[in-house]
Amino acid sequence: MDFLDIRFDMIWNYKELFIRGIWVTLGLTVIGYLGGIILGLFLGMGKLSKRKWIYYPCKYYVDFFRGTPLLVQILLIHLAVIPSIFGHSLGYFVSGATALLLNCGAYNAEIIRAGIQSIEKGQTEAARSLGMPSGVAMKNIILPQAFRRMVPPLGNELIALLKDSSLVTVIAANDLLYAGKVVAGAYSRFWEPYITVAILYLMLTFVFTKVIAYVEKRFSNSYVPSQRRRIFTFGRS
Amino acid sequence: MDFLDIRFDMIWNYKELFIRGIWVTLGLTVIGYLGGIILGLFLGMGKLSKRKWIYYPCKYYVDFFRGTPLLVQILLIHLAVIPSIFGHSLGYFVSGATALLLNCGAYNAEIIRAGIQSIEKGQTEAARSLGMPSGVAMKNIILPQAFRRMVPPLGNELIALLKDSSLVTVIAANDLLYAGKVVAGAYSRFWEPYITVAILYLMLTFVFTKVIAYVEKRFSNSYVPSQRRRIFTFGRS
Amino acid sequence: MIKIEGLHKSFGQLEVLKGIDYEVKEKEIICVIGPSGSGKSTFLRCINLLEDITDGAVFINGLKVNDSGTNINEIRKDVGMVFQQFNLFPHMNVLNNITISPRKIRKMNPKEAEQLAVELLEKVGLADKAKSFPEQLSGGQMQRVAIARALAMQPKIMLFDEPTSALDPEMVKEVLDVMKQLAFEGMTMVVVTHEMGFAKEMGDRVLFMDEGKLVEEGTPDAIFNNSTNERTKAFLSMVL
Amino acid sequence: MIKIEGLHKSFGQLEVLKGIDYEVKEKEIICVIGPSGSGKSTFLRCINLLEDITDGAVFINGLKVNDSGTNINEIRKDVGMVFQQFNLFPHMNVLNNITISPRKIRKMNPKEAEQLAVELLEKVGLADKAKSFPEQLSGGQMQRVAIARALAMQPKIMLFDEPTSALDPEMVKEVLDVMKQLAFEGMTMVVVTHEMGFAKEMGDRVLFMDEGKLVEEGTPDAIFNNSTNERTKAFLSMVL
Amino acid sequence: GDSDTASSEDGDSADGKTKLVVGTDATYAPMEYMDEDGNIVGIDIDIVEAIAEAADFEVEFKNIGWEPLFPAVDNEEVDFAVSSITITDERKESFDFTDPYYVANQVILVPEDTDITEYADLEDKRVSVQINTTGHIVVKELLGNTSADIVAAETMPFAIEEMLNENADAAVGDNSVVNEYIKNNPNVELKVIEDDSFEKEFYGLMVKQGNTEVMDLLNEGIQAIKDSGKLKEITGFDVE
Ligand SMILES: Nc1ncnc2c1ncn2[C@@H]1O[C@H](COP(=O)(O)OP(=O)(O)OP(=O)(O)O)[C@@H](O)[C@H]1O
Ligand SMILES: Nc1ncnc2c1ncn2[C@@H]1O[C@H](COP(=O)(O)OP(=O)(O)OP(=O)(O)O)[C@@H](O)[C@H]1O
Ligand SMILES: [Mg+2]
Ligand SMILES: [Mg+2]
Repeated sequence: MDFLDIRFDMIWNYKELFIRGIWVTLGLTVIGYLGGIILGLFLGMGKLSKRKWIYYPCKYYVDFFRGTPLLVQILLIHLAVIPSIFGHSLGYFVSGATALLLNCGAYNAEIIRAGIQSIEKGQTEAARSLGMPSGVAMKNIILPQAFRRMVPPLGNELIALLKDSSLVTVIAANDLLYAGKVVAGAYSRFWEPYITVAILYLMLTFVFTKVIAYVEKRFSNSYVPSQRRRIFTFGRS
Repeated sequence: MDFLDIRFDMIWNYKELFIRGIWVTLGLTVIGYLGGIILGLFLGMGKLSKRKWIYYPCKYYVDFFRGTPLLVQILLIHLAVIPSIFGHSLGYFVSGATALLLNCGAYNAEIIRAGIQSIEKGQTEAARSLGMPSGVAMKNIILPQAFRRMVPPLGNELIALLKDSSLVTVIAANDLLYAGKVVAGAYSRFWEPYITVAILYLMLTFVFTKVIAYVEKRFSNSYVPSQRRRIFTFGRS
Repeated sequence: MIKIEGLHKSFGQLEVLKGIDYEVKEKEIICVIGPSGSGKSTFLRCINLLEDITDGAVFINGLKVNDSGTNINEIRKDVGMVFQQFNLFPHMNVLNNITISPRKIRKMNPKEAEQLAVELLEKVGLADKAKSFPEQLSGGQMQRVAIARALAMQPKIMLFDEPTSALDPEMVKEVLDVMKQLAFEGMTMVVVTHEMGFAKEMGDRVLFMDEGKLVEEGTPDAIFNNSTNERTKAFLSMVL
Repeated sequence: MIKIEGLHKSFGQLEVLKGIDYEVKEKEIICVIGPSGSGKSTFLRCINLLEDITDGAVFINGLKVNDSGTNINEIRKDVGMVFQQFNLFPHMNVLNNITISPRKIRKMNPKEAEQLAVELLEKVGLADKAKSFPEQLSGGQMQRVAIARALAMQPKIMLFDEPTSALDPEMVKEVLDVMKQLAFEGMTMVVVTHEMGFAKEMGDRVLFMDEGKLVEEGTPDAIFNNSTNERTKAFLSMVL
Repeated sequence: GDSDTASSEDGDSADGKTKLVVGTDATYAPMEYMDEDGNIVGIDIDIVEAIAEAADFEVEFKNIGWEPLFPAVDNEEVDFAVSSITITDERKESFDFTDPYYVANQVILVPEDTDITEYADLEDKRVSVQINTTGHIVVKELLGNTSADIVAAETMPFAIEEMLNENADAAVGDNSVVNEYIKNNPNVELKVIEDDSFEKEFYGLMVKQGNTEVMDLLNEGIQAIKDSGKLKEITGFDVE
């Protein structure tokens, strides 16, 4: 392949594939992430439970999903788990989103567990001594404080998930990397499509990083509202 | 596919592929990791440099490799970079190890940078005021202390790399996951091969986790040697 | 009002409370003194079950606290607690710190809860701090908010665990003054304290604890001036 | 021995040293006093270039320190420095703390370096601590090791930046005693200190700094007892 | 209709024609691949469309990927599969196949300067194939099931690239795909070796076992386009 003879026209010809790829990648990331936070919340709290029948399933779940490669999980879910449960595939998007969600949930569980554990015991005790049942104390007192400490690691997790979503390309999901693979296969040229894919991912991670930095700033330091800035201001402010 | 009719004999038939797969996975992980630590050391120190022509290349390198998916990097390196440089492929192992090494280097760079920065300024000042040139101070005073603080995150990175090494399967590397894929394809059965692969990865991560926990224990708390344990004792001790 | 029978508490192997019997009557001010590690905090925390009780029983208003049939959250509504470290909720302003449990637990409507909070803040002398956040307050102010917060549940009993020992000396008085006012209003109180002045002045009874046991109890005068117990005398000679 | 000419130092916009001229002669003990933030540490740190010099010059033994042609590491061999926070190397035992720079910089062989270290440890009264690690020492012991470590490079000048202010009171004396011994042996010393007793007793000259300027300098007697400068008097009335 | 669950019952289109969902792996130019607008096109696709027209049903193509294609048929996610699937005895154990509609044979693609002349020469060589295709199967027969000299790439273009990059000495694949590659890359110096030891292969449409309804419909269509010459028009040769 001649290094100097760069043909980005072939990217242009397939631009729709790339545009769809960006949407699929974003969709998988967002669904996997939001689902992963909800799942992680339950798993994380489960790992804090004193009841063994809650604790152990949560622990083994987290250990399994953190102990095996995401790629294996994607293949298992797409080719074995979903067909076994539903009798047929539900398509790459469902499989991909499910695998990312289940995986992300395991990582988020550890973040959420650590965040909850980082809140001083006195906060729970104060809440309980005011007569709050533990669920009420968790929801109103512990989680709002713990959430702040979770923001930075949850931000990292989002970036990681964005990049990991590229693995769904192995189950023929029409994500961003898949677009690159199709072009590479069609023209037997590799620099242009993969560099394009890399740049598009870089742009996505850049945007995500900026958003996360904003959110982190918003939730840093002080709880005093006057010291906080608004992230997005619409109209006059 | 019938869930209850499990046929692990087909795994047995392909056992050589799985055994080779374990070795390839381990080889890629170890080479990628050790190379990644050396590379990360240079990059991490480069990112601490005040000289812009050192700082910026290191920063952009790290940003690129942390901002794009490893899978894209593997494909780029195997199909574009190495053929462009050498005129031909050097095989999946070289491509895979290179990609893992370059990727791991970027992540380790951040760990190493943070570790070095975490050492109190007074240590450098004391060393410099004793007449040590900055290289000598870095090697004898800063790095040995920083290393201790890097052990936990570097341990996490090793586990992450072990799992990430499964991505080389897309360039037809004979790694552990590849063995699973070949069996799955040969029999059109998915539960057995992928569960086998998952269990083997779980075992590997388990072993790695234990080794890391030992190393962390060895390097935790105190510098006073009598309080430390030996990890491995050979013969009488 | 509070009845404690044969209270034992162990942390693992360590027996911290070794059989305590006591009865607190309505409107009494009980001051608990004793050396560090003697189990004073543990004693207080067993009363509202912040620590599981290993053996024995605690009754509040005749209800057994450590009974699986008892709804501990119901009992805690009647028992306010103030901690050494204040434990205000840092993510809520003073008003919300005070109104959160009336709203969530007593299902008070927000308007009513706010009115109650404003009254309580006036009582503790912090009417102007309703919109402040804990991090904007001094230690003494935080502790007074903590007292107001506990009062917002309209408890019948208040437990204080060294409420002034995390405070700078100049802030101790403002907190003790609030506690005195509460005492005058007839609140039943159990106060673990190192402030011997407060114990002498306000205590109806003083309990001296040592090594998990109730060594001596009596009026402040009996304990501080006329004790014949060697351990009590040794302790008092150190702290007075 | 040390000559300072028109020394200016700024951190960004903030001018911390506003033109200082001074000369330290051989075997002199110079004590630098002044209020917090007046620039004493910065002054000391400029001497061995731990801070870049914004303007002016520092000469040590006639060599200009802030000159691109000067090998600063060569100069630093002659200038020992002791910090407030000790800054011992926590990952090395006391012996290695002391021998590391002779071995690495003076290329002394390990045996020789160890012998030197043992001598120095005897001098600072810590011969039995050679194999201890910093975390096993008290503050006063750590500071004495730090002094021994600086002496191991056989410097001609020693700089001390408040060497006793991070110490518990009972340990101050053991460190000051070591410093006094050094002074008797004829070491040139520049000591930033809050220990006015040491300054009075040991100082050949006392420098009073305020707001980045050398306000007054003279013998201890002149500064402590006969100063006519208002700022000096105000400062001394506060600290004495 | 709901494209996720496919069957002839619920897949009827508005004008009453049966609509069948067809799975494929669109990475196998020229047989089936994605054009620049993301449409699935190719020789196989043309043939299926001709069959559909002849047998009067509608088709909707879904890109499933090669490996997932088999469970997709089994699970009735698709009604049948077209993807250059060779009819083999092994596959017939799990699936039903229509009458053959295409004849193919494996060919060996090698660099022009190679010493390989026939299939048997590959025995001590590295050979690239598309993973889990017929090419992979025939090479496994020669080199062994678990040979490390088989480079099994994700797609045929990638397998050829491995050979071009000298990661393999030869590539083995279907004649149609290999010929297409050579057509598109006239400058690349390669040659194609045909070998009689490769058995002729017949492509069939793959249907879930026992689904005679779809099977009959497809066979009817295939017969019709064979008779009408339409098939020859598309492929350029007859299938007996
Ligand atoms: N959660 C716990 N786990 C184990 N031991 C505990 C725990 N809480 C308290 N202890 C131990 O119980 C003993 C009594 O503690 P407690 O806090 O009740 O003492 P105290 O009288 O309140 O002391 P202080 O005046 O220092 O607050 C101590 O030895 C303490 O170490
Ligand atoms: N690295 C730095 N960056 C910015 N400002 C600094 C820095 N180091 C010192 N300063 C500022 O320079 C001024 C003088 O500091 P310096 O430490 O020299 O004072 P000092 O006389 O030693 O005070 P102290 O007695 O508290 O040690 C202070 O206002 C300080 O905040
Ligand atoms: Mg206590
Ligand atoms: Mg200073």
